[in-house]
Amino acid sequence: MVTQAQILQWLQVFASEIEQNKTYLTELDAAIGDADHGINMDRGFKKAIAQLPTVADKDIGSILKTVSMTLISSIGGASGPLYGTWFLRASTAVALKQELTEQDMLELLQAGLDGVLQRGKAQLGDKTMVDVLSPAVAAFRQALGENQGTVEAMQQAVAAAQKALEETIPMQAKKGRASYLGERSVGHQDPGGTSAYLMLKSLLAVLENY
Amino acid sequence: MVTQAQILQWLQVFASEIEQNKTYLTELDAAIGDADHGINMDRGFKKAIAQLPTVADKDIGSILKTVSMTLISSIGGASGPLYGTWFLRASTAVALKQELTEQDMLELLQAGLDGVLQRGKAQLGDKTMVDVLSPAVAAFRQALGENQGTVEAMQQAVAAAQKALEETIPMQAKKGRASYLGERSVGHQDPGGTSAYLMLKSLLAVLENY
Amino acid sequence: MKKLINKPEDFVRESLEGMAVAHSDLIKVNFNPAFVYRTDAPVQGKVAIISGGGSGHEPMHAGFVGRGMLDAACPGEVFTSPTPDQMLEAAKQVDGGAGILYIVKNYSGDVMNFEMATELARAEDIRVLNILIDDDVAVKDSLYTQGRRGVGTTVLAEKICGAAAEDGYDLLQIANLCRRVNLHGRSMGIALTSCTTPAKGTPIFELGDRDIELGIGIHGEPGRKRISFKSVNEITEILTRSLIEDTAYTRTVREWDEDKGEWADVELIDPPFVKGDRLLAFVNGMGGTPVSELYLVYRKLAQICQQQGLQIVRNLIGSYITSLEMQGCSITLLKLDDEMLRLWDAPVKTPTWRW
Amino acid sequence: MKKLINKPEDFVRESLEGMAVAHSDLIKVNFNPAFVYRTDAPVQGKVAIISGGGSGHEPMHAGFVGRGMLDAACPGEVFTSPTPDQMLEAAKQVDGGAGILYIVKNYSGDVMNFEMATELARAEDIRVLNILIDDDVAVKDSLYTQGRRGVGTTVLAEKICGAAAEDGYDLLQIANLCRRVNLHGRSMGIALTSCTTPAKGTPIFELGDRDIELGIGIHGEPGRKRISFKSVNEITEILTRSLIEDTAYTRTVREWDEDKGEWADVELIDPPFVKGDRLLAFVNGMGGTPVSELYLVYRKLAQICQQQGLQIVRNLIGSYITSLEMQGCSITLLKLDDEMLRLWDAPVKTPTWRW
Ligand SMILES: Nc1ncnc2c1ncn2[C@@H]1O[C@H](COP(=O)(O)OP(=O)(O)O)[C@@H](O)[C@H]1O
Ligand SMILES: Nc1ncnc2c1ncn2[C@@H]1O[C@H](COP(=O)(O)OP(=O)(O)O)[C@@H](O)[C@H]1O
Ligand SMILES: [Mg+2]
Ligand SMILES: [Mg+2]
Ligand SMILES: [Mg+2]
Ligand SMILES: [Mg+2]
Repeated sequence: MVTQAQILQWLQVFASEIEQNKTYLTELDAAIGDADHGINMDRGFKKAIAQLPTVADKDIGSILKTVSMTLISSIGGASGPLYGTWFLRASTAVALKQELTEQDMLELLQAGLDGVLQRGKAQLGDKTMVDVLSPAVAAFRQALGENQGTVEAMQQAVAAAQKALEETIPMQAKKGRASYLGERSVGHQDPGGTSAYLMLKSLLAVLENY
Repeated sequence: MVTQAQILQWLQVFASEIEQNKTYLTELDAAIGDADHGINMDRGFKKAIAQLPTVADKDIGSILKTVSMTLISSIGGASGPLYGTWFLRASTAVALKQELTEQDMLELLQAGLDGVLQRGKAQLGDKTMVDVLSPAVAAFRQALGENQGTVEAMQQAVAAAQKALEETIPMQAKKGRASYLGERSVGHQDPGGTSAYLMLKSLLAVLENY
Repeated sequence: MKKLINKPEDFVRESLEGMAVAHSDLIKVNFNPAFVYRTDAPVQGKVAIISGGGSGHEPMHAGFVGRGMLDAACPGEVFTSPTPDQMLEAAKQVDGGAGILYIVKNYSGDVMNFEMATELARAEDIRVLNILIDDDVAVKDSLYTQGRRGVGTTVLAEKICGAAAEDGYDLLQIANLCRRVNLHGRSMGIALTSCTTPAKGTPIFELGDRDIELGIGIHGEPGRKRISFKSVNEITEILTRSLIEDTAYTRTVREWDEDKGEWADVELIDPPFVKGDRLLAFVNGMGGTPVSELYLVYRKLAQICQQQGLQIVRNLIGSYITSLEMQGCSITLLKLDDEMLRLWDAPVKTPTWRW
Repeated sequence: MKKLINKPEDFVRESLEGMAVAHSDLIKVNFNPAFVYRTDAPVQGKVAIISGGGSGHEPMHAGFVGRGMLDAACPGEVFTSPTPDQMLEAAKQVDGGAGILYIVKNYSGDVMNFEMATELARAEDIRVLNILIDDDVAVKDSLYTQGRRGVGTTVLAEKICGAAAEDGYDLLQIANLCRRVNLHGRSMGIALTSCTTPAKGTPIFELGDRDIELGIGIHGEPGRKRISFKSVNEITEILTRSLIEDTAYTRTVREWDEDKGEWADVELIDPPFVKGDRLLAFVNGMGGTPVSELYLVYRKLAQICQQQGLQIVRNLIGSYITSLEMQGCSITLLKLDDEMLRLWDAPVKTPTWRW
């Protein structure tokens, strides 16, 4: 079971991961985009964290919804609607819950991914966060099918995400700003994929340690 | 006697001195002005030289007048009116002459200086071309008083000009763009003084060699 | 980084505060969420035109708010598209009952945020349509990219549609007009230097002393390719030929379908220019380029157009859609018809333009 | 050096050629000697206003030629004052029989060339007066310098005097008005970066990464002093205080005395600003500064003026008197009276302004 406290903890850890990797994410975006991904994410998640006290005793769905609304109104750019939608759909998937089963977790992750796909229309191989989120959800699902628990499944998901993130390097971007670079986008790791990996990694860290 | 041919020769030599020192004069002006003195002078004297064939068989006054008109309409800046006026007054001083006596030469140099003084209102010590032209004329006059010939008098004039030019270095500018620098103008050689020195030096070279 | 700013994170807000006090006769600025709107909004019975995008492109868009042009502009962070709440609140503020057109530049961020805003507005029964500007021929295809970016034509579309709204056009007419302007406008730009966003503090890309970036985007996104520095005549030739020789461009965009109440995919095709076309020629500076240099671009552009039998009947020369202090320029050619020409000439009164 | 130019020596001419084709409805350009003039010149019975100066300050002056402003502008080489033949020929072209005012910025080159032009025009029985603009408070004294330079007030004087000429003022009235505008206008600027003239090809001065030049001239002449980089609020404070706290400034200038038919030395005194003054506040960009940053300057300037009891009743924000691609800004404050205010608001139609 994933507790409400763990979810709150995860958001804190993710936000501080973003803060620590702000320059790194921005440099990744400088190479194939417009050098703002870390700045955007950090602005958004700082605001989101500031909202957490107002929902500290709410259910997980409400917490994620609040995060979603804050991200939507403070990140901007491509990642704002995408992360905003990820959290919005995730919140709907676990509405009113105080703790999450393995199955709830799968639905949360799947709903978030579906939201990103619908909003951004990217396909696998387009060199976006989808390339990281999608294999992660698949790995999580498979692990559950093999009767593993949430922590193990999340370990599989993060391992898959990490591998997938590296695989964005040789890809040629077909969505987002990086797509304008054509072949010149090859050889660089996708910034949005990187922040998505950090999101999953933070979640795992919390599940393992709290 | 200074011949009409020597005057023509002098203008050629001066123009090529300017061309060779274009960057030097501009760098001097960059330090305490707006980095265009060499460029201005080169543009003007190139044009003046191009006009010489049209006056090749004219008297010295007409030649200098043509140079003056060309300079006035092609140098611009501070040096345009000043060199233009120098040549205009010089031309009037030797109107209709085909060759120049020592006395004519003195009058030419004095008239040029007077023109510059009247147009520019600079005083000795203001760190301008006046600081070079004025001692040169004085030295020329004194040499004539000591019964020296044109070449010798011109040697004195150039020596005085060279010394005076170096003495512009410690001066604080009080006229022209360099005056805005206040104390910061100290320690730099005056660009207009430098071109004036080249003018006298070219004249001497022609008198000595042709 | 040397900029006339205080703290990087206050830059956009303080710039808007400056605009607000400077132009209080023309515009008002709302903060939290940030948008700039006409002092006389809402104008009852008039369609409202709203645009927006990342900051750093000034005077676009906030400088275009006023009579005869935009009703509101939504500025994002520097080079970062604004958020749906800005667009929604702006819509509520300026809605005069005749509906709202969102003019959206085709960048994934802008598109997604404006789509969310459209959905939110529709959910609150505000009538909103959205038209995409995607005129940057530096982006060749739409299959393997996000599609062409919205650049110079945006400025022209905002003027023309703003005049139409003032003239009493209804929402569908204006949406159609805006789509038409976009289909007939083509742009491409080059950068001589990079630019530095306040938040990053260092140049967003590196460009060698002898290199220029051909087909630069307005956010400093790298362009079509990097080429060695050339004379303005050669640069203008490259840009102009890219515009003139561009063939029909086909892509699918999402527009809101009012009848079905949902998004619909619409296929659009840009017709290429042909001899005899009457053009509006727009030579735009990237922010750090002196206007004197833009006239050299225009000079060559005019020569080429004349040789090609294209007739420039209007022009616009200046820095209107910029990338902070970037040096460089872009050229936009818009084929005008009588209606667009009339609307272009119509009166305008904004912080940037008054005629 | 990366610039949008062909050959450095063709830069000024080609830029003028671009202007000529771009604005053929408003201006014509004469070459050899170079000057820009109104298409409808000479306007019979109207005083003609002519200005000029080195190129590289665009849009000043050529961009200000047209109805309600200048009749002609004489562009010199970059940062080099134009020559008397340009000014004389321009005078002949635009003389409508009511006389001509030369508006001259106080630089030794400009002053001497315009003085020669005045003498030449007078010799040909063309009635010419000359008024100097010397508003740059960065230059403290006039005893040990060339006197204050002419900067931002020039732009305002050309607008106000142009409107007066259109209104039917006679030559003496306009000369007096121009002198009054100059006496009530004060300016000062800073540079964040140097600039590169096409002919020199390298930056005309060096400025460290953390330095700014305080009191910069528009030709990149070094300023009052070099200080370490500061926030825009601090910079604006320094500039504004320099303007507001400037005491009466006395100097002697040469003006043409029509009665005596010769030059006369005239003593002039700038009265300092006092509480309650109504001001036109002009925040000018040096050419490479984004307009978004200028609004931060204006924001702080407006705060200070309010604290000081100075009332800003008009403003102008943009890059109008520039130094090529230099980054930086200047502030000009002009005390307005009712007459100047009315003339400032009067219609204008030039390549730069239309209202
Ligand atoms: N259509 C899309 N679908 C999914 N992800 C996308 C899409 N467009 C962009 N992204 C992601 O967004 C990231 C860039 O985000 P960011 O830099 O914050 O926004 P912007 O591109 O507007 O500056 C990319 O690295 C990519 O992973
Ligand atoms: N009033 C003056 N009288 C005499 N010489 C002057 C005066 N003003 C400037 N100069 C000379 O002109 C030189 C600068 O010429 P130049 O750089 O061509 O013109 P500008 O200063 O207009 O750029 C100075 O070095 C100085 O010798
Ligand atoms: Mg980005
Ligand atoms: Mg000089
Ligand atoms: Mg961005
Ligand atoms: Mg000069």
